[in-house]
Order: sequence, then structure tokens, then C-alpha cells
Amino acid sequence: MRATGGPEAAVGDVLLSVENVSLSFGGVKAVSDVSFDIRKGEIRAIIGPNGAGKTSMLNVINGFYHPQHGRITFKGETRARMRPHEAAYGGIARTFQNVALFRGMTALDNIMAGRTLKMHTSFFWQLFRYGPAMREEVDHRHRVEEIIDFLKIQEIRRVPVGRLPYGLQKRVELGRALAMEPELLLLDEPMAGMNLEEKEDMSRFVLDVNDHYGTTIALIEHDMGVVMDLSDRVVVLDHGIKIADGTPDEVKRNQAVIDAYLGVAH
Amino acid sequence: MGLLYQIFIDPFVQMGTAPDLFVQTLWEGLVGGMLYALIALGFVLIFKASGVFNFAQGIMVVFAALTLVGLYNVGVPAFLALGLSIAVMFVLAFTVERVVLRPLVNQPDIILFMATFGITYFLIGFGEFVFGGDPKVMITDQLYLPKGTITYKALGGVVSLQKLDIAAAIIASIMVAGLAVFFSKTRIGRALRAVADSHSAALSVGISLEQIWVIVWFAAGLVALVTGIFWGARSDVSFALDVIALKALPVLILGGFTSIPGAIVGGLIIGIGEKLGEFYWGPLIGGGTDAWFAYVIALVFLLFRPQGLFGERIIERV
Amino acid sequence: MLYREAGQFKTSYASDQAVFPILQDRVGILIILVIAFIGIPVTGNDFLINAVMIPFLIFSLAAIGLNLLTGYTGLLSLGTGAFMGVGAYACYKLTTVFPDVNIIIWVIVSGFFSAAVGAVFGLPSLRIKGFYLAIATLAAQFFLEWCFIRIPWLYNYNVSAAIEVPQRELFGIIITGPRASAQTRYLIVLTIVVAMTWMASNIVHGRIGRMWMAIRDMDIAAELMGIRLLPTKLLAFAVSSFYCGVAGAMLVFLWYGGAESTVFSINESFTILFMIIIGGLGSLLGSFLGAALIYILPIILRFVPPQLGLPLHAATVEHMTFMITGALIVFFLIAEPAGLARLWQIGKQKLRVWPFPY
Amino acid sequence: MAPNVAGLAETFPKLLVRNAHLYGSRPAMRHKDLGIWQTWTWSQVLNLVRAYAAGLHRLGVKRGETIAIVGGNRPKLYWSVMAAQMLGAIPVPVYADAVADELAYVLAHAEVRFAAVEDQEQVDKILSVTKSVPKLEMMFYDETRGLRDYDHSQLRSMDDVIEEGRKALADTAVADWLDKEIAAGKGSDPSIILYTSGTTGASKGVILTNERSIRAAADTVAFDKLTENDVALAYLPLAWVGDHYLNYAQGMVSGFCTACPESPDTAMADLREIGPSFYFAPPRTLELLLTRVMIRMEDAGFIKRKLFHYFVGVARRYGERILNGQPVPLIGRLLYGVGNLLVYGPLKNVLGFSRVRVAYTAGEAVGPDLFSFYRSIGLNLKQLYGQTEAFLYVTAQPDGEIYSDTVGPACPNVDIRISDNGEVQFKSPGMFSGYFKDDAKTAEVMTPDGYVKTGDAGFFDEKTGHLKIIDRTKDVGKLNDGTIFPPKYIENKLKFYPNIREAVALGDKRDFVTVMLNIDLTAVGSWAERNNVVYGSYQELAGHPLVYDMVEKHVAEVNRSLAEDKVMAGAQIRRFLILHKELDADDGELTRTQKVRRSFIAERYAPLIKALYDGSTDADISTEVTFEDGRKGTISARVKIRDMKNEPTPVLGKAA
Repeated sequence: MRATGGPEAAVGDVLLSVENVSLSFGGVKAVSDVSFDIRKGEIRAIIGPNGAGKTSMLNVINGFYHPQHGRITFKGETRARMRPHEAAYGGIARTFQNVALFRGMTALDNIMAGRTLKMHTSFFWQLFRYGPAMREEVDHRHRVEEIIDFLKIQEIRRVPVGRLPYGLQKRVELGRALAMEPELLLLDEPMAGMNLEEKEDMSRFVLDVNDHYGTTIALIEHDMGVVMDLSDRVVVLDHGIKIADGTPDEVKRNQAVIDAYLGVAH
Repeated sequence: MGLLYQIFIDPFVQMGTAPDLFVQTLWEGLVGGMLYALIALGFVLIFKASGVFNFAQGIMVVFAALTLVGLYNVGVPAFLALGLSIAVMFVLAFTVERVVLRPLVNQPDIILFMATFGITYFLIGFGEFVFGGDPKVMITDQLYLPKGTITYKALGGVVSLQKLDIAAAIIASIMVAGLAVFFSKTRIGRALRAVADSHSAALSVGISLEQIWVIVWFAAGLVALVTGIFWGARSDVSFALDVIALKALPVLILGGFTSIPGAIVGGLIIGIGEKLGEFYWGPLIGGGTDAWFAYVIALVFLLFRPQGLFGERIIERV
Repeated sequence: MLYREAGQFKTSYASDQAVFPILQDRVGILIILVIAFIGIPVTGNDFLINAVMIPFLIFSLAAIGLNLLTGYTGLLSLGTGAFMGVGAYACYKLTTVFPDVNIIIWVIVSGFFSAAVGAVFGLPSLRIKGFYLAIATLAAQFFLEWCFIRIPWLYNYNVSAAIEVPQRELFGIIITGPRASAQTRYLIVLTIVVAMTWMASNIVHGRIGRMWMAIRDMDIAAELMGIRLLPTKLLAFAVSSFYCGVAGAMLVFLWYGGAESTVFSINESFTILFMIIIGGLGSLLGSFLGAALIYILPIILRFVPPQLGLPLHAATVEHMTFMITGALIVFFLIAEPAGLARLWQIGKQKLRVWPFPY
Repeated sequence: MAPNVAGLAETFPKLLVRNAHLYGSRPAMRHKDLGIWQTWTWSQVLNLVRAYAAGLHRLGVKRGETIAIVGGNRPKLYWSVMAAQMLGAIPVPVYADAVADELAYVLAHAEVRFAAVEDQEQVDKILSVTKSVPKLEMMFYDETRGLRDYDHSQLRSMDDVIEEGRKALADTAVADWLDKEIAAGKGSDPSIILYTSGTTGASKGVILTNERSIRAAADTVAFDKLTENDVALAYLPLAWVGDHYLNYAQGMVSGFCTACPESPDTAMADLREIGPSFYFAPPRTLELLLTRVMIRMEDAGFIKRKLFHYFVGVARRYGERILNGQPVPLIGRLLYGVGNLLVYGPLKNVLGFSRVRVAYTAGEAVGPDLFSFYRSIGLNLKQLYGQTEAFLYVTAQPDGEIYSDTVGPACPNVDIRISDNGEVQFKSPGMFSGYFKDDAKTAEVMTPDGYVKTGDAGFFDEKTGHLKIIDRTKDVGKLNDGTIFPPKYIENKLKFYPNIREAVALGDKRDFVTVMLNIDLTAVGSWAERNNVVYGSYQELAGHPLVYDMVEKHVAEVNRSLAEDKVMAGAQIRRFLILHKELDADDGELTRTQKVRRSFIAERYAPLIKALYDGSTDADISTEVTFEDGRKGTISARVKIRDMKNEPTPVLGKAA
């Protein structure tokens, strides 16, 4: 009776491509001339040492930063300047390195808020919380409950997220992103600051999301081990420059990567 | 057409044809602006050192002045009253730190901001309760502040300057210079600057956060006392001043919340702007524009340069 | 302790998402409504109704308005007084231009004028936040206040420069003007406040409320989730101002009976702000609790000491009110920064888990 | 009560049809899922089960064969039971937390071709042992999650099976066939095989038949006046006879609503929400609950704590008498009334007991204080005594005749006798028809005249006529001086202290009694926190001298109470130790129903037992343990031993 998410996660066509993107802040180059693509259904990792420009890259992809040079093509459409909310409507969701939940709201409301762009009843019906407004609320609650069930966070449904431990907050944030039913999910260090057990749980969830909903995932991660286990393909950045791109095994053997990670490797 | 002329041409024609009036208005604006600047200075001191947006600064001005006059009125000699007022400002700083700031440490900024609202109300009530609610006259003579006017015949007319205003300008300048020296040359001053950057840095200098708070609030209290004396001398001493004190807020928008020079320049711009605006453009729309002029200027400013005159551009990070 | 929730389970999302999911709460609300609609008009004297209940309800509504903006959306506003004024003046103009339309309709419609003005002054909120926005709203406050004085058209060129409330009727019963009975005015105010509170509760519990709170808690994340900041913030300004506008119109037409611009001064803005701070930001209940405390406290101060044989001067009472209000604000911020509503919540939680401590 | 029993059918499928007629629009089953209580009425359940049965038939399930049911309390697993029964197949429920080897044993022994399982975890578990379960052909799963990519040649989602069945039923021929299938079921057909988690050896499959199950359930439904308006929470293992009897059989007979919790972790919260009217909890659960109540109250403010303890005292004095309908002084009633308002009512509310009309506990002896605590706050808690072989009930306490030290008189239509060696034997309507594929074992427990040997020692109390159970017949031993030594009796006295979680008493054929204890980590941990005792692990806490001091006091108290009884005075505890690790079912030290496995423990902890009797003050031990994730490791410790002094038997009359 479960509503099924997407098709089988088959790796296919290019969903998003980044071509020759450069971004700088007041003369400081964050990303220079980086190109790579993300294919439908894959788990794509972006890795690199601190300050490699990974988060900036995500920010470029979902329209928070506008690159000075280069093009981004998403679902076959090349766009110029796009506002973040337009990226959201286009089907890009993300989580943040430092959890960016709505702290004053419950876990349930946070995830419900993720459904906002799918909800349309007019202000008038909202006033009365009746008719279409209530029906919509109930329909979306149902979808949200499926996500809550999926992420096994039933017990904390009604807890204000500010009171949750870090690991659970990350999970709620993932839930909020999933609620948007994105085609492309950007995860910014989903396992940062977690202990081993939590990391394993989160890895499991990331794989399950990819498997169950067929969502394409691009993730930034620091922990090399996790990345190698999770991802189909890896792109490595260092000081804003792409130094390698390929399967985990290829990347692991790449000399430039080994050099960049010397001293940082886990 | 006529309206455009009235707005864009006529005021400047008037300025040209009666330069004495223009200079006089400019001076009035300058003096008013200086007082705004002094209040804003108190804000900046506290904001810089503790991150608290002290809404009560305007009321502290009135409270300080009221204390001085009130003490004198019950028979305390003028200079002793001045000394006692300084002491009262210290007690106030101390009490605020103990009763309000310390229990609220680590609360969000907005909570501390709200707490200063509480201080404002309390001071209004307390001041009136102790000294009575009726307006009072500042004891300028007893403090040997100059009276009278200096009149120049110039620019085809007469420009008259209040001696008191000149004295105020001089004393204010000395005070600002003193503060600048205090911040750059003394150990405590440097600690205060350090605390603005990071709290732990201040602790490494060896001064506790609590002490720093007492010091800045006391400093702001002294600035308030000086402001209060001159303001009181120009009008009555009463809490009706509080609305005027709010004008320090747009000043801060212009000058930035952490810049002392910004507070001064901002104060002067607002003071001069609203006087000229009221004098030359006010009559077109019925006068009384100085009630909102400063805020609208600030609003416009916010839309185009939210970081203020001296602030740096903020890059939002995710 | 009073809560007996065992066996109150939900079999549908509609009942699970109800505003009052607990039976005992629903009963409590019902009792309060019965007292408010029947108990007070029947048993209350003129003083209670006219000097306590009517203004309390009106201020509560204004506080709800500000709370929607400041508490739910996180946009600090110091222009509440002026937005209330817009409602009052709009209502005055409307009822004098179209005297045949029922005044209650104009009271509501005047909210739309207020909403429009509020939305205009909310425009800067796209670029500025926090204190900066508060100062921007001060511009609205002072500019509008100036308008109330300097534009005689607004008060029909009265010599007194004040609004005078004309007598209006509903079904033959006088509802405004000096001859309207306190009970009638009370019931009208109560009905409007209850209806609008209900609607506010519907809004904040739905999609729009979540959008507002999302912006309040983390605007960047909200935007990346497809919430468009400007329209959402402007909506908050408009709805908030609508509530303030209706409250302002009721203040003049159903309570004061006449007013000058000074009623809508910056002090009014501060008073309403205190109400929501003490009551609780982001809580409709808090708006009522805050209004009760801030408004009723002075009344108690004025009337209780003489009862105890301590006659105080009116001026002294006023000074003491200021002091106590100030001290209370600090006290509540220290004791519970989230306000009376939070205290109530904690108390309720204690009752729910009684006899356990947590 | 009459309408429930009226029209009783001889098989469960026929009962289901009857219920759909009688109570069609009443809730049959609720399940906290996706945040709310999803509800199915009896007629909905009938339709679902019919579709499910039709679907199963298409996949080859035939009359008389067995189907394993593996998982927690979920509606679809209950429906799997019903659907199997509808086709005349025999469901074989297996404990969800059984490790792969246990699971493989049952599946192989029961010769199942099909298995209805809860989720990926169970599927993985079964897949890991497919070699030892050669007959298994296909699995049906409830929870899709994670199974999308599995090879589906031997795997079906229950939803799909039900959906296919629904389509098939559209054909009237199929529907008619199914009706005939239901009608073909006979009362003497086996309805279920329950594998007992025997304390020794491999588990045995107890075969119960439709007719007997229903007759037994009908008797107790009438006894407790259960109706279609009652609600029960199904939170105990599906494979346990208790759940199958209390919730499934009684639910089918009376038409009451069975509610399934969201997950085992949320059972407490779900209990509170659903507010059942019929409740069963093993003594262990009640104990845990009371411990938690007491711990939480310790954290309450001074006034509230005093208030609580005062009114608990009031309840102890008057509560049980009020519940039993005995005369109570007016002041007692008044005080109890106030207490009910301030303490008992709210307490029952937060525990979820507000609406409980009948509550049972069974499984092992319940501490008298524990028992009377619940009764005193107004929970109609009763004891029953039963066995899988009896389909649970042998005796049960009727309302108004409750004694904490008895298990009540024989249930209606149950015949009980005490054999010469003191063993309780019974003959009951619900008794089993034999062990599956094990006639030798069957013969072992059945007397030639048709009575079942319970293996429990007991006697009828002269005053009340109720049965009293002392211990397992084979466990009751003797000290070397001839003193009777019932280990459980002593252990239960110890375990009544919240700080003591588990106890193992030793003494048979020895000179004196010793015990090995487990402390309760929650209770003692909370005590440690209040008393600034720092500890890093269970082991460290268990070895702490202050903890030993505290436990020593408890043991001394037990000794005093043993001394009060002349017969038991010689069985006082002379020495004790606190084990360095918690006894765990994963390590084989406890059964899945959390009963102590005595012989296994005796072997495993031999060095400690030796030390207990050779006078040493400490002993070294190292044991292999299984961690939660299945890894194995070893922990070693030096365990301290304490001596106790002998308490004198008080002379009666002197104390007064």
C-alpha cells in the first residue's frame, strides 16, 4: 500500500552538467574552471580537502551563488542566473553542512515545510483550515509520514528539532529534503560530526533513498571510507580545481588525489 | 510644473538669496546633529563591547540630566550634584550588569534588546517616581556654562550662535577625542576592543567580561550625562525627550553600529538634513517633517547600502 | 493531573492535526467561550466590561497581529501603533463617506487599508532584518503619525483634529457612539476577536504558518526549499497589519468613541510589543496572556492599593506602572525568555505527566 | 457476554465470518502506522483475509501444510495466520528476535514451504540459513523497504499477494471455492503450532486444534465478560501462547479490537494512547514499570514526592480492600478518593491503564508487594497460571478473590489434580493434541488417563481452595541438612527489589544457599547518579563496594522474611555475589521469554559457584559474550563475594 517513489535507480542520462565554472569572492577564487556531470540515478561524490571549494560548488548548483564564468545545464536546460527557490521548483533539494533546520518547529513541521512547494490551496481556504486546505494538509501529512517511517524517526515526530541530538537532526534534515521529492539531492557532509554507528545508519539511509525513491544524489563528504563505499563516481577538488574524476577505485589510485590527501587522509 | 519648481528649484533659490538664513539653519542642524551623535555614541560604545543593542541609551540621557537637576533642587551644591550624578551612573551600570545582563548572558541578541526596553521603562518610572514628572530646567549657570549668543553680521544678514552650543561642541569634541585615546592607548580600552572581536580574546587580556560590561555601561552613562546637560540646557529636562532620543537609531543606520566616527558623521548628516528639509521643503507638505525625516533617510539608506557608511559588505554563507 | 489522555487516540490525520487534539483542552476552550459570551455579559458590571474586557480583547487582537509578524515570521516591527491608526482612520473615512453601509463591515474592511499600507512598509524586509528592520518600521510609525496630524482630510477637517465616532446601528440596536451599551460593544468585539483568532490559528497551523516560521528560523534554508521570501514576508506584513488595523478601528469605534493621532503613537507600538514579548513570541495564547498582564496590571495597581487603605496619587500610580512593567519585562526575560505562553505550556506538560516530574 | 459466545463456530475462519456478520462495522484491528491508528473493521478484515487466502492459494498453499509467521505484532502477520487457517494450512509463528539458528531449527522441523515475514531483517535472516531449510519455497514480506532489489523469484510482497487474490476473487467461481474451503474446515483440524522456548533442550511444537482453542477462549471470555467493546494491545511476541490466546483467540471469540503498536520501542506510548480495557503483562514488565515509576518519582519535587508516597501508603492500606468490595472505614474511602484524584488516577492515566477493566499477569511468580501495588491503585490485576500445552489457562483468579500468593482456582471446565510427588496435572478444554512430530515427548507429558503433567510443584491452599505454585518440580531441591530449597521462591523475593534485576539461587545438595545477582542498570544507575558514584560500565557499577553494601541490605531483608517461615528459615542466603555482566538471552543464559537457564548458568559460571562454596572472598571469571551486532567477544572480571549472617526466627507474640 506504500506509495512507490520512483523507478528502479538505473544510472542513465546526464541529469546535470557543470561546464567550466569559476567562482570568486572579491578576488579570492573558490572554484576555477571546474567541469563534471551527474547522471540520473547515481550517487556522485564531491570530495577534497578543507577549502577545496566543495560547498561553493553545491551553492553554485542550487543557485545560491552565481558563477562568474561557465554554464550549468540541468535537465537539458542551461540557465543563467537562477534564484534558489527556482532551483527548488526545478527539483533540486539539499541539506547543509551545519544543520539548517527550523529550530523552533517540530520534526514533523520541518518535514511538512519541505512540502511547501507542492502545496497550493489558496489563502482563503487556509483561513478556514477547511475543505481543500484540510484535504491538502492531510494528503501531504500522509506523504510526510511515509518519510518519517522511512527514516525511522517516529518517536521524535513531535519534538522541537532544537532539542534533538545532532545525529537525529541530520536525519530530520534529510527527511525535509526528501519531502520535496527532488530529482537531484545535494548532501553537504551528511555524516559530519557523527560517530561510527550514526555514520553507518546515515550511509544506509543514503543508499536506501537512492534505491527506494530512485533519487540522484550528489554528496560532499570528508570521510574517504564512506565516500568510497557509497558513491558510484567521485569528483575530487583541491583548491577549487578539479584534480580527478572517476569511479572510487580509479580515484583512489590517482596520484594527484593521494598527494592532495597526504596528511589529511583518514 | 509649479510643484516641480517648488520642490526642485525654489528651495535652492531661497538658499542663494538668503545665505545668512541658510548658514543659521545649517548651524542649528549641526548642533542638533551633534546631540544625536552623542546619543548614538553611547549606543556604539555598548554595542561594540557587548553586542547589546541598548535601547535605553536615550532614556539614560534624560535620567542622567534628571538626576543632576533633581539633586540640585533638593539642595545639593551643583558640582557635588554633578559628582553624585556620575556616581549614580556608575551604580546604574553596575546594577544593569548584575541584574539584567549577567542572568541573560548567552541569550539571543533580540532578548537582550528586549531587556533594554525593560530598563527603559523602569528608568522612566523610577526617574519620575523619585524626581517627579514635571519638566525641569537645567542648571547651566551653576555649572558655569556660558550663556548668551554671539552674533555675526555676515552674508547680508545676521547669524547668531548660542555660546552654550559652542561650548557643547567643544566639550563633545574633547570627549570623543578622549574616548579615542582611551580605546587606543589604555589597557582597558584595548581589552574593550578585543572583546568586540571575540569574548575569549578579552579574557586572555585578563579582564572579566563582567568588568568590561560595567565599564562600557558606565562610559555610556557618562556620555549620557554630558548629552543630558547640553540637551537639557536647550529645552526642558523631561522624559518627553525620549522620542527625540529614538533618532539615534537612524543615525546608527547611517554610521554603522560599531563605528564611532560613523556615529558622529551620521548624527551630523541627520541633524543638518532634517533641519534643512524642514526649513526649505517642510512647508510644502504642512511642516513637521522632522518627525520622520531621519527615519525615511535611514530607510532609503538601508535599501541601497544596508551595511551603513562605514560597514563592510556582508557575504552570506551557507 | 487534570488531563486523562489514555484512550484518546487518533485514527485520522484530520483529528491528529486538530488545533486542540486533547479532549480536555477542547472542553476548556468551550468553557472559556461560554463564560465570555454568556457569563460576562450577563453578570459583569459596566466597569468590568467597558474598562477591562473590551480593551483587553482589542489589545489582544493587535498583539496577535504583531505576533504573526514578529513572533511567527521573525520580523521585528515598531510600527504597530501606526498600522492600528490606519485602520481607525480608514474606518472613519469609510463610514462618513458611506454612512449607510454597516459599520461592522467597515471595521473589517478598514483592515484591508491597513494591510496595504503594511505591505508597502514591509518592502524593505527583503533586504534587511532584525534591528535594521525595526528602524525601518519606525519610519512607517513616524511618517504615518505625521500623516494623521497633517492631512486634515483624514479627520474630515475637524477643528479638534480628532475622529469623532458617529452613532451607528445594527438591526436597530445602537452599536457605536456614546449611546451604545457596553454589553453590545463587548459582544461585537468579542465575536470579531474570537473569529479572527480562530483564523489566525488556522493560518499558523497550515502551510502559510510553516512558511513564516521557516523564514523566521532559517531564511536561507527556507528559500532553498522553494519558499519565496518577498511574497511570504509581505503576506506576513499584510496579514499582521490587517489584524492591527481592525484592532485600531475597534479601539476607536467600539471603545474610545473618539480619538486623536496621539493614541497611535510610538508608545502604543511599544506597548503591543511588550505584550507579545511577555506573553510569548510565536504564540497566539501568549498574545492574550501578554495583553492581560500589560493592560490589566495598571488597572490593578490603580484599584488595589486604595482597597488596602493605601491611597496613591494618579501620577504615582503611573510611575509605578512604568517601573513595574519595566521590571516585569526584565524579570520575564530572565525567568522565561519564551514568555508566559511557555510557562503555561510547561505547566500544562506538568499536568499531563502528573504525578511524574517529566 | 452471551452474544459473544452465541453462534460460536468450530474453526477460526468460520468465527471470522461470524464476526464480520455480527460486528461488521466494529473495529477488529488497529495499528499505529504512519502516525495515526489505522483501523480495520471486522468486515474489512474478512475481505482482506479472503483475498490474502485466495492469493496464497494461487501460490500453492494447501490444506494441512505449515506456514511460518516471523515478525512482530503487525496486522498483516495476524492476517497471515487467519489466511493460512482459512485454507486449512497451519500457521507456525516464530519469535521475531530468534537468532538464525533457532529460526532454522523451527522452520526445518515444521517443514514449512512458505513463510510470512515482517521485513528485510527477517528475510535476510532466513536467506542466511536456506541451506538448512531445504523445503522453504517462498517468502511473503510486509515491509517493502530495502527489498526492492532482491531476487523476487522466491519473494512476494504481501500487498501483491493480497491484490492478486482480490482480483482472483472477482471470479465468483473462486469466491465460491473459498467459501467451500472455509466450510470444509473441521474443529479437530490443527489451528496452529506453537513452539515452546523450553528451558532445556530444543523447542517442541505444540499442536492446538481449532475446536479446543475456541472452546478454551470462549470459557475465559465469558469468565472475564469480554465483549466486542473491549480493546487489547498486542505487544507481546506473536509466537508466544499468551499473545495467540489472549489477543488472537479471545479477540476472535469476543470480537474485541486488537491494537498493534507502532514499534516495540513505542509500545509504552502506544499503550497510553490506545488505553486498552484488557491488558496482560508478565511480572517482569510490571516490575520494570514500577521501577521506572519509582525512579521518575525520585526526581520529582519534595512536595510531590511526599504526596506520592503518602497516598501510595493510603492505597496500600485501603486500595485492595476497596477493589475487592470489602468494608472500608469512611475515612479510608475519603482518603482513597483524594488519592485517586491526585495520584492513582493520573498515574494510571500516564501508564495507559485508565480504562483497563481486566488485567492479568502470569509466567512466573509475582512479588506480593508488586502485585498489591497495582491492585491498590485500582488496577484490576489478576493472576493466572497456564502453559502452552493447555493453550494458556489452567487457573485464573476470579474478580473479588484475589490473593497475591495463589494463582486462583481451576478455570471453568478445567480439571486439576496434584500427583503424589506434588506435581500439578490438568485436563482442560484447550489442551494440546500433541507435540508436532514427537510422539515420545507427547507420551512423556501425558498421563495414561489423559492428564497433562505441568512439571510444576504446587498445592491447593486449604483456606481459599486456590492453587499455589512453588516451583518447577525438578528445580525444588534439598540442602544437605534436608531443608527444602525452592530456588525460584528465593529468587523472586530478591527480584522484588527494583535494584535487583535477576537472581540465581544455588543450594541443592549443598550445605547452604548462595545467590548470584544482576543489578538493574536503570535503577542502580539512577541511584549512582544521585549518590555521586562514578562508573563507566555495568561491570564497574556491579563491582562497586557501595553497590555491594546496598544489595547486602536487600539480601538481609530477604533473609529476615525467610526466617519468619519455619520451613524456609534454613534456606537463608549465606553468601552472595553480583555478576559482572547482565544475563542475556543472546548468550543463552536466559530463554527468549527471559527465564533463567539454570543448568547452562551453572556450567558457565562454575568458577564463581566453586568460590561461593569454598570460602574465597573473590573469584576470577571470563565469559564469552555476543554483542548486539552479532560479534562475539570475551569479558573477564574479578567478582567479589560477601558473607551474610543468619537471621533468627522471630518468636511469635513477642513483637506485639
